[in-house]
Amino acid sequence: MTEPVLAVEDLHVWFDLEQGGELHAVQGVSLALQTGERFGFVGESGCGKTTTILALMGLLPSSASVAGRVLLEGEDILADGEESVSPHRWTDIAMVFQGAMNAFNPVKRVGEQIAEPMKLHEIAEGRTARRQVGELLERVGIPAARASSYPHEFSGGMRQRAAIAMALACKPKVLLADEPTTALDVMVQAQILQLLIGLADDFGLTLVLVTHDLPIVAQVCSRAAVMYAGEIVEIGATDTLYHDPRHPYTRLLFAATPDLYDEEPVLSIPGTPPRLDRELVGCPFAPRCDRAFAPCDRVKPRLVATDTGHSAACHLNDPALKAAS
Amino acid sequence: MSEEGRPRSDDGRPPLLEVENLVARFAVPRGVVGAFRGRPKLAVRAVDGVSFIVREGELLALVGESGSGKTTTAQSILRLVKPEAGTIRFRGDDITGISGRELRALRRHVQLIFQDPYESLDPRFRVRATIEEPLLVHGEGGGKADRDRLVREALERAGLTPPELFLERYPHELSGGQRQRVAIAASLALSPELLVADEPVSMLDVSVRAGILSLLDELRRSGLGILMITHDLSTAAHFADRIAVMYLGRIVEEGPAREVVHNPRHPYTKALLSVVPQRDPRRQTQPEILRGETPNPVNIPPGCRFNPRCPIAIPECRTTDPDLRVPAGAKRGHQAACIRA
Amino acid sequence: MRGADYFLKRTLFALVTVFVAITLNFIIFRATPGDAVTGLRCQFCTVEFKDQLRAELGLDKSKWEQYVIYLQSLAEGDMGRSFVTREPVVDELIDPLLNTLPMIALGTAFSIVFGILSGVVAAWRRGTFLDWGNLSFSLLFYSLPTQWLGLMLLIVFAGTLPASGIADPFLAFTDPSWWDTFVDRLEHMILPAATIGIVLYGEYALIVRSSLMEALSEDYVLTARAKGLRNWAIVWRHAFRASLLPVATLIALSLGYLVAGAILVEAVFSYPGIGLVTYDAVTERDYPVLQGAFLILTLSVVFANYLADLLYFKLDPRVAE
Amino acid sequence: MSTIASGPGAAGAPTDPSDVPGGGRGRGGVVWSVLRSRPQAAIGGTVLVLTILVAVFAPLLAPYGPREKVGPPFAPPSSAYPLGLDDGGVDMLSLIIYGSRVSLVVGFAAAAVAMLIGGSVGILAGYFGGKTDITLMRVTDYFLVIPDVPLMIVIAAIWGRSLTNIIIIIGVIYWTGTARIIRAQVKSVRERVYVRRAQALGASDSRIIFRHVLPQVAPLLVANTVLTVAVAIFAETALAFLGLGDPSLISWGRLIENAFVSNAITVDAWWAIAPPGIAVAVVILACTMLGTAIEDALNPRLRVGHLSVRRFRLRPLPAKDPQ
Repeated sequence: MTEPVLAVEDLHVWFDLEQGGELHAVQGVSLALQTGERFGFVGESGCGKTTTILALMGLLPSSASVAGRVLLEGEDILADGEESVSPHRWTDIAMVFQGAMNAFNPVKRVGEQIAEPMKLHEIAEGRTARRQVGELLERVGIPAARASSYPHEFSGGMRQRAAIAMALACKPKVLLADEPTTALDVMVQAQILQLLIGLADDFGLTLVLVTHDLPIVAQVCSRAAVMYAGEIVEIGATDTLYHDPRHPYTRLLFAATPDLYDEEPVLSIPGTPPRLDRELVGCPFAPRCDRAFAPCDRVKPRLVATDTGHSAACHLNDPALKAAS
Repeated sequence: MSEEGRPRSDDGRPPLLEVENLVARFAVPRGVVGAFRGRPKLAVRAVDGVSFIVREGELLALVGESGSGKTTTAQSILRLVKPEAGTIRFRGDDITGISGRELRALRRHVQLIFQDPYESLDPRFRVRATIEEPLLVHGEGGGKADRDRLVREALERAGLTPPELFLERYPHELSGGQRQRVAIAASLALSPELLVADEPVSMLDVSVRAGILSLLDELRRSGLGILMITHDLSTAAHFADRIAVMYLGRIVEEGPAREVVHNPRHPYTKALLSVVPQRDPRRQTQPEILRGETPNPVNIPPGCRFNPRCPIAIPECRTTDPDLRVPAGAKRGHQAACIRA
Repeated sequence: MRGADYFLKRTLFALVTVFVAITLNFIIFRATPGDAVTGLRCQFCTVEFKDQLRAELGLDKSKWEQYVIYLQSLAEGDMGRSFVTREPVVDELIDPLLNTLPMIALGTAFSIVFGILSGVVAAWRRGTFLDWGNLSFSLLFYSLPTQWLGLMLLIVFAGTLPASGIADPFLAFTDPSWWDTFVDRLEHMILPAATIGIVLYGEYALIVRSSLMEALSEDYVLTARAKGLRNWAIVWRHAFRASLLPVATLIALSLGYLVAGAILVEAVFSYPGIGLVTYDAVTERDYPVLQGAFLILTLSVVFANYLADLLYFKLDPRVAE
Repeated sequence: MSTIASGPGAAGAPTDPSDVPGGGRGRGGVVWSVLRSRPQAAIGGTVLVLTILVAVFAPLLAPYGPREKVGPPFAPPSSAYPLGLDDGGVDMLSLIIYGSRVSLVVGFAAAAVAMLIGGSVGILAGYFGGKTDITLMRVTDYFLVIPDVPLMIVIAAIWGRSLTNIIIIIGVIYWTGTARIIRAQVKSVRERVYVRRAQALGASDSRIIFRHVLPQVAPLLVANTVLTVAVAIFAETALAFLGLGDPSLISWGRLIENAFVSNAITVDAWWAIAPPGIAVAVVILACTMLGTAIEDALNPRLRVGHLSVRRFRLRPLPAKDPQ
């Protein structure tokens, strides 16, 4: 295996709470991404997926503290905090934000905002920059002449396309996309997803897609991580995750997602996720799990490789524990 | 959902809500200069001739993209928007033009469930007050004790048991799913006959959606008619008896859920179905992606409104505005508005 | 096209406001108990004089006729004559207005420049000691009664700067150079301008701070950070530009205050501007002058607001929608 | 609303109901909770309460009477008269204590008038929208553009200078800000789903206004009224300074005027000028601090900052639990 383009080792994020105390939003996330890979983060709201990818770019507010390493081609970009991460922003890792409606400054022209990072990172200036902006817009399906439009003159879908063009301005290696299609219509969603897949293939981009929508990950990504309560509970090929899940949460999450042609009953998962502002004991999913057994309340399962070639954090995969109960 | 419990035919059950040729428009402001220059008055034709029926014990899903007019249709039924033309009948009575007392009476029987459970409850009202409100507004429920009983019953019907656990709580003390259940309980307090649910689960986490949808399904079984507005075809396929697909203010295809999903007849429905992502990574569908976005409902194309984006359009489509009809070889009750279907 | 619409609407609004102000001006002054002449106070205000005035003002005619006459004479630039000096009101007002403008401009320029600067710094360094200190000072200045601040400055700078008037009366005898006259005028302007400037400074700094803080919480600021922009570039190139919108509106609205400030400040420093004329007219119950001054002050605020509307159009591309 | 979730709770994460402490946004506790949680508000509130107490118990607190000549004109501060004497030989401290009464009465009463007018206009315009809104807002805009102090001067000069007149004049002029802010808030509340739900339910407009809308805008109305108190006190000093105050009453504004007219400056009697101004400034400062603190607390936007000089911190990895 070649060296991963982006590796995360034991990433933790805490937020100071206004009323005192702190919230352990990301609790030891590790993963490695290969060049050109399309990887997905799935989970419900509050599971820490967005915080995780914001942490990769050091885009956390001042109330956050971070531990762990983020290795970009072997270099720890979080080693010196803001200082060490800022040179890599947009040139190596770029991002498409959730709700592109607000990702653009309403009082500046779209083209200007796409060209801004080019100028900043000394990639192109003046006429060259304008030409490149035009090319990028055409590539995402917007006429180059629209560069002089203001964001409010674009439809939702176009704004999202423009946000993608902006993310590609400095030819990054890794593209993070946070819920890029939420609030868009199905047809526009399909257009955007197709565009992202095409771009990842054409430019050899590593695409990290964050979404709460399992079918999107299933259709777009080859590998994915399922997050719950700030940790990865299962990670591996999307195919295996669907056909042979080794964590009850993954299985139940798929079962809760209606499918167009599958007529099996859709089931909800009872209970709510645990609060992250206090120490968790045992498996965080145990209270909602349909197969929890003796050790789950006390012992926290680690993320270990399973026989299917992926990893899950569940005691059910430990034959010794299972036998003992 | 299992096959059995669904009424597959539309016979026998009396119609609850009949909508015929409903039209709703909003004027587009043209400004001082525009008026001065004699610029034509424009209107958004949000709903442009929509007809459908919801029967007792039936869940009809109105599916469409934003701007298709599905929400305006729902609001017209509750008369939150004034329809410009067409008739709406509830239990056979024409309710299109009613006002005052009659309208208040109608609002007892037809209840709306909103999309956003984080916003649809007054943050200052305890659960009890929220569910009591409809009773107080309509002067129902008699004395305090009676109201208390009705509130508890509504909570239980909405699956919030035991009621004591929830009665004195504020919305911010509840999870999203619980809030949506409280909203549903409040709509049930007046024992309505028709529920209009506008995207009832799209703001909720996946893990609790099924619970809310199953609750609606139970209510349907108990005899309520439900009109569900949604953009999610998968949800509609699982929980609806019938699906009506809307495009630019018009229903372009309508029929039993299973038929519409498995044997779509209208090219728009086909395209829409083909782009719905599926859970199974191995089942890669060949998405038939339409170019561009839904056009502005101010400029509805002449002829078939779908023709500029239609992959199978023929010259005739540019002139003929097709009506809903049963295509050849289709099952009973399945209609599409396409001359090529 | 949409822009033309906006332009037309704002112009219409300004014109209607002018008309409303003129009418209000008429109504208020005719709604006096007794009539405008009754309360007149001056040495030579005998009963005969007052009756003569009444006839001159047409107070014996019907209100409607009076209104028409009022509008007609206003259209001809005639605001009547001062009760006290018997000079035309217009002549009484023009010179003072020309005296006031540079003084107010100096004070406003000071407050806008420093208010914006310190507001930006405070928002940017939000939550730091710098922000805290800035906030306290702005709040404090904002809370000081204008006339009182003027008096305090008078006490503090009593020996250093001229305390009243607009020019040194003895300077004229020395055949001053252009430069000497300029310096003299400036020296007389400093204290009143500083009083206005300090009070407005507090207000502007507070407005800029909160408006910028709001802009800094917008999502595009996060985008700008992700793009690798340095903090100052984000503040300057993205947030500041967007935050100028509410600031422009609020500054325009605070012009009403400027007028009030001018009256109080000119009274304190006996600065012969339109404010002092107003003050004197109030004391002497010289209604024609008061009426004229009120109209001019209102028109200047309406005009400034109109300019702000046009500026807003320049600043915000969305405004035409 | 910010759509990028960058902090805890930003995405409206479901919370475990059993863990959330009661109260919170329950019955109208916003103002109270702001007072408790923000030192700025607590200081402002305390100062205001103390000033009100001083005004109420003025006869008990003041060492001398408000018109009592106790020494030579402009006697400087001494142990007997900590703030010195004015031009009539009256004790400044006593004057300040008595003056608080009129200043506060004008401030609060005028603010109440403004709140009534502005609140009603704002609620009607915001709730009913359409033509009602356009008409009311036009009127508000005209009022907003016409310079306030000259208008007050003119009205006061013509209508006479009794306390009631002054209160009404100030109240009638300063309702515009409240009306605009309340209207904006009501407009947004009206679009809230729970209001639309109540409408769909068939609830009457008055029920919706009083049960849903008013409680929601009440804290903002309070904040605004507190800010208007400051403006009203300010206006009173301006009117009094221009000789348009009620001549029979002592207020802080009148004291400043009196010092100016009696040429306290030429005799360097700073003690006759400084104290009333400071008293005004302190009360205005208190109102501003309290008012803006409530406003800030109601504006969730100001709490998220994507940019800060302080950055996220790095910390060592937590120790692994032994397993």
